[in-house]
Amino acid sequence: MPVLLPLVVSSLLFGIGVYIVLARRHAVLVLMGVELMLNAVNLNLVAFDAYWHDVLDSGQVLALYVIAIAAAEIGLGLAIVLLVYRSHRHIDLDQLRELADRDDADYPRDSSGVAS
Amino acid sequence: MNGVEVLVVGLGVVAVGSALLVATSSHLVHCALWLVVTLGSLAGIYLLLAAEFVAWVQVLIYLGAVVVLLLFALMLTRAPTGPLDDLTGPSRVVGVVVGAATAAVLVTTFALGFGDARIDIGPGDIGSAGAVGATLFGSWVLAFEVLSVVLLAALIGAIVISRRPETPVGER
Amino acid sequence: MIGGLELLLLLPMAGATAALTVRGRDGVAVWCGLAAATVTLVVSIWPWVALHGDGRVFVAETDVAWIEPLGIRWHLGLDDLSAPLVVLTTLLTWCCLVSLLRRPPDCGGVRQLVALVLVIEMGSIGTFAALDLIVFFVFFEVVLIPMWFVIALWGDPHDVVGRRRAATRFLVVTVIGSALVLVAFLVLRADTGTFDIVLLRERGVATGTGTVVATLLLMGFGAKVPMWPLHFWLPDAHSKAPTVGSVLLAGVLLKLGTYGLLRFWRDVVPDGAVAVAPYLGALGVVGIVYGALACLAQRDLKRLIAYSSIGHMGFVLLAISVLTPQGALAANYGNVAHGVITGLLFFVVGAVKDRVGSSDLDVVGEALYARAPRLGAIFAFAALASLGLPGLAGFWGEMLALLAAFDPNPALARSTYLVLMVIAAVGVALTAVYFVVAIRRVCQGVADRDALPDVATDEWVSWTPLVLATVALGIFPVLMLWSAVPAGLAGSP
Amino acid sequence: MTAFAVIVLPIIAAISAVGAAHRWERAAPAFGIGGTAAAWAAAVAVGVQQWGGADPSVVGDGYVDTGGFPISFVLRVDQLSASMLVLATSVALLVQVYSVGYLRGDPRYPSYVAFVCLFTSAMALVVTADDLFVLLVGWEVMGACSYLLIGHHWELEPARAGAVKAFVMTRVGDLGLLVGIFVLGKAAETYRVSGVIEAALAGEIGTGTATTACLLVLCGVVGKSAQFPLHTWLPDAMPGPTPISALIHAATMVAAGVFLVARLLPVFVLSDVALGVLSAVAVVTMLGASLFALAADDLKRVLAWSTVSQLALMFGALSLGTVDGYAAGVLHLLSHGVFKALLFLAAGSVIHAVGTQRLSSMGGLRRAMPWTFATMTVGFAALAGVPPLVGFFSKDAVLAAAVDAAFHGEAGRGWPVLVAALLTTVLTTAYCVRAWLMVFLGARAGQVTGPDAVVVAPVHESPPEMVGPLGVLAALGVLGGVAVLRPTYLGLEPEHLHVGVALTSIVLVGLSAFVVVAEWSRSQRCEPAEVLGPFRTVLAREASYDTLLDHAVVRPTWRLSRLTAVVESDVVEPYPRGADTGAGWASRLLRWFHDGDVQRYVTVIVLGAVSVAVVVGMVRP
Repeated sequence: MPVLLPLVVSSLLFGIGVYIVLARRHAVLVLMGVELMLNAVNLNLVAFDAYWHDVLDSGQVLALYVIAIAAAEIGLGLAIVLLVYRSHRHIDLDQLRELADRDDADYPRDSSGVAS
Repeated sequence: MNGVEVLVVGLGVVAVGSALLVATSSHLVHCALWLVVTLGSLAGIYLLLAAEFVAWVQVLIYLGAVVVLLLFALMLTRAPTGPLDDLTGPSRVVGVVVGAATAAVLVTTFALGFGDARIDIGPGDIGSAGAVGATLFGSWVLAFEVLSVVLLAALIGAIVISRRPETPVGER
Repeated sequence: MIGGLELLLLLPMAGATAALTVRGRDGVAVWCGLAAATVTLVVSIWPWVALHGDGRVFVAETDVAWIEPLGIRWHLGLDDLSAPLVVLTTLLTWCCLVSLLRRPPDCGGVRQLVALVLVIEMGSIGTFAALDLIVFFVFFEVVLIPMWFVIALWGDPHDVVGRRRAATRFLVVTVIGSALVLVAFLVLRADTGTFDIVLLRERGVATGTGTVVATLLLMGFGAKVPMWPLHFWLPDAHSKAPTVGSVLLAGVLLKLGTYGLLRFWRDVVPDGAVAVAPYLGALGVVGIVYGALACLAQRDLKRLIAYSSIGHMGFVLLAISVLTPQGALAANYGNVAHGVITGLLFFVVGAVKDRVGSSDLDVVGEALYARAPRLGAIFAFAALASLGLPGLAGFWGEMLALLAAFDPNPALARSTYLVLMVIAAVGVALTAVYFVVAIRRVCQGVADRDALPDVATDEWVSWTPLVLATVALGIFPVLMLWSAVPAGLAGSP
Repeated sequence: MTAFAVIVLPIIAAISAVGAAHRWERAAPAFGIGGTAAAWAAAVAVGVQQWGGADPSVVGDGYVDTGGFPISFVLRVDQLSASMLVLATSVALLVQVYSVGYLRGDPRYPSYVAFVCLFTSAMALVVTADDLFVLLVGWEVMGACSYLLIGHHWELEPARAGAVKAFVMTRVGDLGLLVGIFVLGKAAETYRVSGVIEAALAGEIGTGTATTACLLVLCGVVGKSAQFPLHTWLPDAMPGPTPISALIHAATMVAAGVFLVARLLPVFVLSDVALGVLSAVAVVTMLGASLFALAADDLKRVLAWSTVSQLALMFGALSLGTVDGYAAGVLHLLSHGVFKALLFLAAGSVIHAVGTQRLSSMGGLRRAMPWTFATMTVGFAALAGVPPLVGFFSKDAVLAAAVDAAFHGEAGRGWPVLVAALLTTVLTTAYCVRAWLMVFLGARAGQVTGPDAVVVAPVHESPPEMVGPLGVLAALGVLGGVAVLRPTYLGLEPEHLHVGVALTSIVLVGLSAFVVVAEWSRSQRCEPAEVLGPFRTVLAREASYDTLLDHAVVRPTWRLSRLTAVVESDVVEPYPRGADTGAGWASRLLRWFHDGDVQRYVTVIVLGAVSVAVVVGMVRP
């Protein structure tokens, strides 16, 4: 079996995951995109494990770890999504702009006079 | 092209195709279900790549736990069940370009690096639960224990984050 | 093993820690700091004495591995170039702490101020003593942040915004300067494979690389000195800083720049410096004349002294740029003389500012001779010393600088330096003009305002060492020149 | 060691006077007189030794290496130095005594005493130093002391202005001297004065170098001795206390310039150009200053201009470049020291009594102040060159040297100096007689008129501590002729009276005096200078030279300084401000991207990663 076969599949999955993360507005969908990307990585790990015939099975073990961490991540992600939903009544990423760098007027004025 | 390869190609096509549906569907619940298909076909590919244990873990955790959690998330955020026309944001063109570019770069890199290398799977290579378990609790045990701590931390974190605050955040 | 220089670094740190942690009233903390500073002062004199009659280039040298993978060594040592500057640093710090004893800042925080002053002392001593480029750079940077705090937090109480701006401007300009210095160091390392100054001197640096390094150092240290036209941070920083800040800034921090330039141009890239030396000399001379003219138009005493510092540093830069042993000697003499005299001037002007609330000439008023005779007399004394009156310290610095410019390194165009010398001499005359005009405006005249409290005992204690040093260096230039030729200076081109 | 004591003793006295000021206010004069007297005794001891023909005594052998030629801390006293030492300390001692009366009750007496002592010490250093840099130290310390002393009455505007002017003008000249020392030192390969002179005598200094060095040294000399074109500070220094004027004019400050030229004459002789410039300066200054003295209405200003003119006479003699010229210049310096000290102290006595310096407000003081009258008459007569007073003989020597040079030697310098000296003789007599008449004769005291008339009460003779020094100096003025005629103590040939020259000068003095007296009578015993007509106004304004300097130098400097301030605030300051603003704008620009759209952040991150991968992939095939 050409090693390229699983690798191409994983690359395409990764690209689709990227697209989902970048373009979809719903936070849960974005989490799905992240899952796709993680799975793409897993596929790579497993494929290379098979390719190298690793005696320690490090590729597979690492894939297992990734799966475990993905589970943890999805739990945390869910918690955050719920928190956001509770405070905003929606989870539309386009409208979540708390991270924006606001104007000076919104901050308590820094008395140093350094800026501006 | 032998049978295994045909199967891999087929499963790959299914995985990519359903992933595309995840990316384009306008039903949130459909997206989650198409994701199940993708992850499932990936589990199939794992099997064909002689990673038996990983494949079952994939089925158990991903298909079982993760997707259920996602569905819970949709339910708890009162996601509408009908089609939504604004699920994709205004940056879809950029997203397509960047996603395609990423995939292209990866494919190119792999193609340049492993042009015609082949995977030979012998009979002794099957990653049975026993074999993987032996290395997991042998060579990799330290990482395993650390990972358990990570999971515990994530669990506590999730509880702390999702706990209802004394004063509702929305009324701040 | 702890050598003498490590002791010099540890003592101020111990003093700073004690000042911050000791229980009791604030006065106790200042006494702790003062005790540390006194011991440091006493200890710092011995390397200088040890240099006399000793043929070794560096005294109190320690050289142990520090960060081996990068080839960075903990290499310290003092020679005739750095030993006087270390004594200058410890002396000025001592004077500053004495002045804090009875006159803590109104806004409080005297413990922290004492600690910061001691940290500045430690960093300066480390910079002067470092014989490894990275050690030098680390100490060079250590000095900056405490000074930012001193200016921004204890500066002019009437202008909070202005003092923070001045402090930040000081910090930004000098940090940009030290970034260029760091680049120069890395270029040296890439070219020669060592960070060690002694090794660099032995191995030599190719002329092309040397020119690049010399130019980078010129710009980097030039911002610190400050060399015209990079001087714009200085008047603000001085006029907003508290008295101890001004004294240390003028007396010690400016010297870090001239010392660095002299140390590296003389010891590390003497050949590369030939190509850029005339530019340094020209900028120095422009600084002399420009500083003097700016002083004439000043309405604020602290700014006036700040601009006069630009002029005096111009002489030092001119002396450095001639690339001869004589020039190095003149530059070092000018460094020490300027530190002592300008330190005294800032103390006196700070005292005036404390008494009347401002250093603006209109607010200070006339006839200090009548309103506070001893204060007026000390101001006039310091001003005369600063304008280069023979018999006082300032004269030898300026005279030797002109003399050095009269006879530059054979590799340099002598005619250029003759022109520079003549312009610098014009600057000397202008310096005389602005100081006598300042004396006339401040000290003389009709006493139409209230008398001021005259010099108090604690002020005498903190100023007398500087007065004595000014006179002693003026009458016995041997003090600074004794180790001139036998040791380090003979090694330059 | 004795020479060393001359320098150190006054310094000790100065420190004690200031140190004891707050405890024993009355002690300052005692410290001043004591210290100066001790220095005087030491100077006389040195003098006796040297005049006896001993070898020059050398004290100290320390030196400082400057990387070039070393600076030596060596004092060397020869006959010339010893004579100058004795003159300077004598005048200083008399001034200290005199000041007790003149400045009685002055609150600033301690600092005054200290500065006078320091002044004396600095002059002693100048005349004894055997190293040019050490000489320069004394030279400039003198300048600073004169600055401080001229500004003694710092609450008065003219005193402040005069002090600043004196300091700045002399310092400008000193810079020339400094560079001149560099040149001399490089040429002779030593900074030792004796070494430089040896090198000059041995012909090791080229003409070009000598010219450069001498012209530069002349800058310093011209500034210190108030010669054209840096001559105006000396008259403007007159607001200082009068004893200080005596000290500055007679034996220290201005005399140092003449001393230096006399010392370095072997170098000057190497360069015709330098001597020519020196003689031109001397001629212009000689005539101009005596003309200004003729029209001045301020007694001290008359004396100040006369000092300028007499110094020029000495420079004229020195510029002849002959042994006779050297002897005449030095002798005139010494005799001038005596009679000019006398004149200033006597003028101080008059001013102390009358309360004004204006000639037009004086008159008829001869009865009220008989001692002052007698001694000042001796002083004026000596200045005018009336035999047998000391000034007559020394001026005779100058004239004779000029005649000798004009007819038998360097005519190019001899003739101008001779003609100018003769004209100066006439003018000197004229202003001396004029001042003498206006102060002591004419309307009587108590009828003083004019805007400054503050003294209505009858004038009294000054106290003995002021008259005493006058008597001493007058006696010296009368008897000093002997010393001028027998200058063996300077190692010179005895002078003999030059009959033709002496007769000519006597005739000129007599004629001039006669004309002035006649004019004085014609102007109702008021102002003989009226005969000058409109020319008098020009002279009284001193040829508007100060205005010229003001327009040519002072104002442009101020304008430049204001320009610098403008550059500082409008050109330099905008750099940091601009950097500040620029950074603000840049941050605002970047903030536009930073709008909270998390997905765009990720887009940029991924794009960046992809780009890096692509670039790296392309760079490393």
